[in-house]
Amino acid sequence: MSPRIRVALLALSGLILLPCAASVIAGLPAFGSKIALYGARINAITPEARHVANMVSAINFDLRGLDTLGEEFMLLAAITGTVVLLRGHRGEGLTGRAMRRPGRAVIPRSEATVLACRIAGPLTCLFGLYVVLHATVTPGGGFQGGVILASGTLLIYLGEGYSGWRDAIHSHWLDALEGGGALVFALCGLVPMLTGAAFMQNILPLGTLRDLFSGGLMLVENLGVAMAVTGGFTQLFLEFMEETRQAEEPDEPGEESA
Amino acid sequence: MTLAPAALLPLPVAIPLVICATLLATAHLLPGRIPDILALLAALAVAVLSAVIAVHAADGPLVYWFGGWEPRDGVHLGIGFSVDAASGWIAAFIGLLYALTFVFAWGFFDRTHGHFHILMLLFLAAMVGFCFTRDMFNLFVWFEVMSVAAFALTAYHLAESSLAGAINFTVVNSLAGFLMLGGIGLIYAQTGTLDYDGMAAAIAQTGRSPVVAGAFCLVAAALMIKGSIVPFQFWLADAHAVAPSPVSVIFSGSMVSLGLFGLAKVSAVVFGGSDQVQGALPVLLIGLGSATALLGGWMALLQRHLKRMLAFSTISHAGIMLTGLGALSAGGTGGMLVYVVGHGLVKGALFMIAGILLATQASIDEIALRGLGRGIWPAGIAMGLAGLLLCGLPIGILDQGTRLVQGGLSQQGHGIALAATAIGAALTGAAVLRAAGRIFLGLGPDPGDEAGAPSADEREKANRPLWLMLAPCCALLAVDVALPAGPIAHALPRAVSAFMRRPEAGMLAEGPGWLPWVSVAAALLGAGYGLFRKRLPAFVVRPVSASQSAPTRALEILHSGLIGDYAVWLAVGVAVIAAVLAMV
Amino acid sequence: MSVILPLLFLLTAISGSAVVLVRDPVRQVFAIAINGLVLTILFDALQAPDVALSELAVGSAAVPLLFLVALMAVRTQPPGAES
Amino acid sequence: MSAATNVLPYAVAAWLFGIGLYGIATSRNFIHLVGCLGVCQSATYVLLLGLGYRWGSIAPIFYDHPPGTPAVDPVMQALVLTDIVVGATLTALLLVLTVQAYKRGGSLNPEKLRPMRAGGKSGQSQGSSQVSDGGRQAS
Repeated sequence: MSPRIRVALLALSGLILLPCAASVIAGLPAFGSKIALYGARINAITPEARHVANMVSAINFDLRGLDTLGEEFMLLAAITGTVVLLRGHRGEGLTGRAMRRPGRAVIPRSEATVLACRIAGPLTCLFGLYVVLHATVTPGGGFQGGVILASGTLLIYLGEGYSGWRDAIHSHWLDALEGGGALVFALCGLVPMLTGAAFMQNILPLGTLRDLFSGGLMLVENLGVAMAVTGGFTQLFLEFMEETRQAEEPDEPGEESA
Repeated sequence: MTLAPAALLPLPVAIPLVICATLLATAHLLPGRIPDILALLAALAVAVLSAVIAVHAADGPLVYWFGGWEPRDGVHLGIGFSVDAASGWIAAFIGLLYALTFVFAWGFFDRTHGHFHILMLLFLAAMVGFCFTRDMFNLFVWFEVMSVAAFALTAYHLAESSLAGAINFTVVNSLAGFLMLGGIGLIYAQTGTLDYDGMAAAIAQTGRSPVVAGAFCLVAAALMIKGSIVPFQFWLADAHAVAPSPVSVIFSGSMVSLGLFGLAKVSAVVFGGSDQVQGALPVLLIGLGSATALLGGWMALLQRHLKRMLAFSTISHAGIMLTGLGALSAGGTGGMLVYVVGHGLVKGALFMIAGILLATQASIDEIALRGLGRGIWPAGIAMGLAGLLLCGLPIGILDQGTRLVQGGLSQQGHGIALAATAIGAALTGAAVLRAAGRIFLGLGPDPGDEAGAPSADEREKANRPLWLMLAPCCALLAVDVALPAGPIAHALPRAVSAFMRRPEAGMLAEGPGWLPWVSVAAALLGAGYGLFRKRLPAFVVRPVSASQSAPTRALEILHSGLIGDYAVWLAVGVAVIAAVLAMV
Repeated sequence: MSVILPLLFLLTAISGSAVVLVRDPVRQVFAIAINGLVLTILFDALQAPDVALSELAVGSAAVPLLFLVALMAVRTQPPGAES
Repeated sequence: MSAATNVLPYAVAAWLFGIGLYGIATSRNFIHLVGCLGVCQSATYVLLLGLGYRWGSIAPIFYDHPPGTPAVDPVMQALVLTDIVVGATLTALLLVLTVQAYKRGGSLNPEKLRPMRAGGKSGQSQGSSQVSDGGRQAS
């Protein structure tokens, strides 16, 4: 199809869909008028039933924990897929050490950049840990904290340079972290079954509301998610960065010193 | 609690997940064959557990509430699994298909530290979860896990066409995911719950509502994209043709039909109480299904790249399944469920034969392979048998499914759809038989239109003995032929009534007994025409080739491989569904 | 309160359209990051701090970063280098 | 609250999906296309959170407010969280595919980089550039 026919056909179907969409929107409850029964019910009973303040974490790790289990493994699938697709042509053996292109000058980073990253890196990681640990009381949790932690390791890349990063972080460890986190989560489902409870039933002591250690099994699951996400996203960044190192031609100005 | 059969329900999902997390965590420590062995054991465990669950579910669906969150005061708080006999048997079939695929791929992916097995096990767990769940959003989660694993597996060869095919696949199926999520949001806002039964009860009370219709439109479009129904089918040929053959076995054997399985479940269970949806379903499913069956069959006949041919044949058979669904009767739906299993077995075997040719002859092109298959004649026999089964040879479970689908259609008076199912099956059978004749018998030195079809060189690692690859292929065909028809026919009415949540019907009607034979005869005729074109008199050949060249060219232009076109067709498809829903 | 939310919704529509209409991939990365930021503010205004936090981490940091790296990889790679 | 405010979020969601689809249909660069796909996805975020909102309610976190205070729908937020993960994974996978396709095909234009075509570059003539699993081992 030529682009013009394509746009015309798209416009035509848009024209058909417009009245349909309008009638659907008109049939929906007015924005901000009410919330669904399910959500209202969860807000009503969960603080008492599970002693946690953050309802979203309660849903993610307890009421609808199975969704999060699936989501965690979706992440694992995507990252495994990325690794397979990126390493496929690179060869597995080369990933263990930094690849340095001969004839490529290592541009020294400015003192200020190094210093800034050395300060910001640990601070970011600390913030990530804070977000992870306060999953059941304040906004955030394993997923958000994990992404922040992975970004913290990226700051090491900016501060210490590529080879420093590769020295600090090994691909196998990341695999172990990612797989281990997912395994912890999956076992949180299976272990309660051994005691006769249901899959992922919250059988640990629940703690007190607004306390850091409230929520029982949710804390373990949260930790598993944090491990998997940290490992996964760091692996993702690592493999992507590796991709820019494959250049046949001399370096791109600004890449090393970025 | 632990002794109750319902307590088994989480295991077929959890076992593959635990094994794949373990494989990833210890990937670099494990010696070569361990991932193969673990994956095979996991798939077998899933098959056995699902079969046990299915047997226990014969008297009524088993229900399991995760986290012990049972419904309180009529509000569904957690996620539940609900397994009826049909869902359980489908999951068992999927486990078996994976187990045989792992045998087929033994040692094929040994350089990737088990990454292939990790992706495949995730794929398996997602499929089982998709079959078992009774929660709409949970269905979406498994749908996406399935998709993400599939995207990565498609591009595994890292060749140009497999990457381009994988991109098309990813973009179209991601859009499907977004549509589905949008539909889930609408239906949740309308009903205030995510549980199938809760939604069904709320929808039945609502009456005619544009929100319900809109939600169904979005969810159905998403599942039809997965099930490769016209006009959403374009991604399938691009993706299945280029994926490694063990992956294609899974794609064609179970992923596509699972999309339709999901559609069957959602439209019968969740939207069963909506008169608007139920009124639109026959028009929509019969129409689109017939078009899909014919288009897929026709395109299959025009191919020379064997995996691409099989991909189009999968499209055609998906159309046949959809018409069965469109009969909206116990017979049609039951036939479709049986058809899913039969088609998966036969199509899986055919993709394995394609993989055998790739490994032993280093080619997948029908014309380039002419006569080269003589040395591996057992594969030729298998391919001939599979071709005959595909077009309707009246033995085995695929035939049983076909008859039930056709019975459902003729009972409801859908004559055109009945013809479409017979013609679609005949066309795909003709394509496979022609290829078998050319490759294994050396017939047909002068190709017709198929010579102009796209093709690509491809090789797969030849590190496995022929018997190891042939054994799972023959096992699939043997299962298809040997599964006893009597007990299935006996158990089916009850299983279907539990699946559709409807009162039990009597014995299910079967279609006319001569119809499959017509398909077989037509397929043989078509294959013969393709192979012996030169020897036929000109007054036969000329009108045939003249009449088919124009539509052929048009169809090739439509399957442009351009993602922009596919996005537009997606919008057109959604508009068609919406228009039909609006007019009912 | 009832003015801020509609404004934010309109801003989301505009920034989303900008991502589509900016055809140059390098500039598009910035549009994506801005879109992520707008979505973050919108989510926070919709009383969804959890979602806002992940959108901030993913939508306005991680995803634009991946885009940048992909662009870098494409630019440093001479076309067809592998074949 | 006016009638426009009542439907605005849903209209914005429909608009975002539509314009994202338009972008995909007309895109001439795969990386740009991936960005457009992200816009389609943001439509689902806006729709879901819009449906879960209620005027005058607090966030569903009972830390500063006692349990029982009217809060917005936490289920929608949990769904959107999952959705954001889906988005990130899809983006990463698609970008990898794009970069690899660029290396093989030498272009980011969907028109030039197609799966198996009759007259296309990846037709019969391409020969040994196809990398199979066996070929991968050798390299």
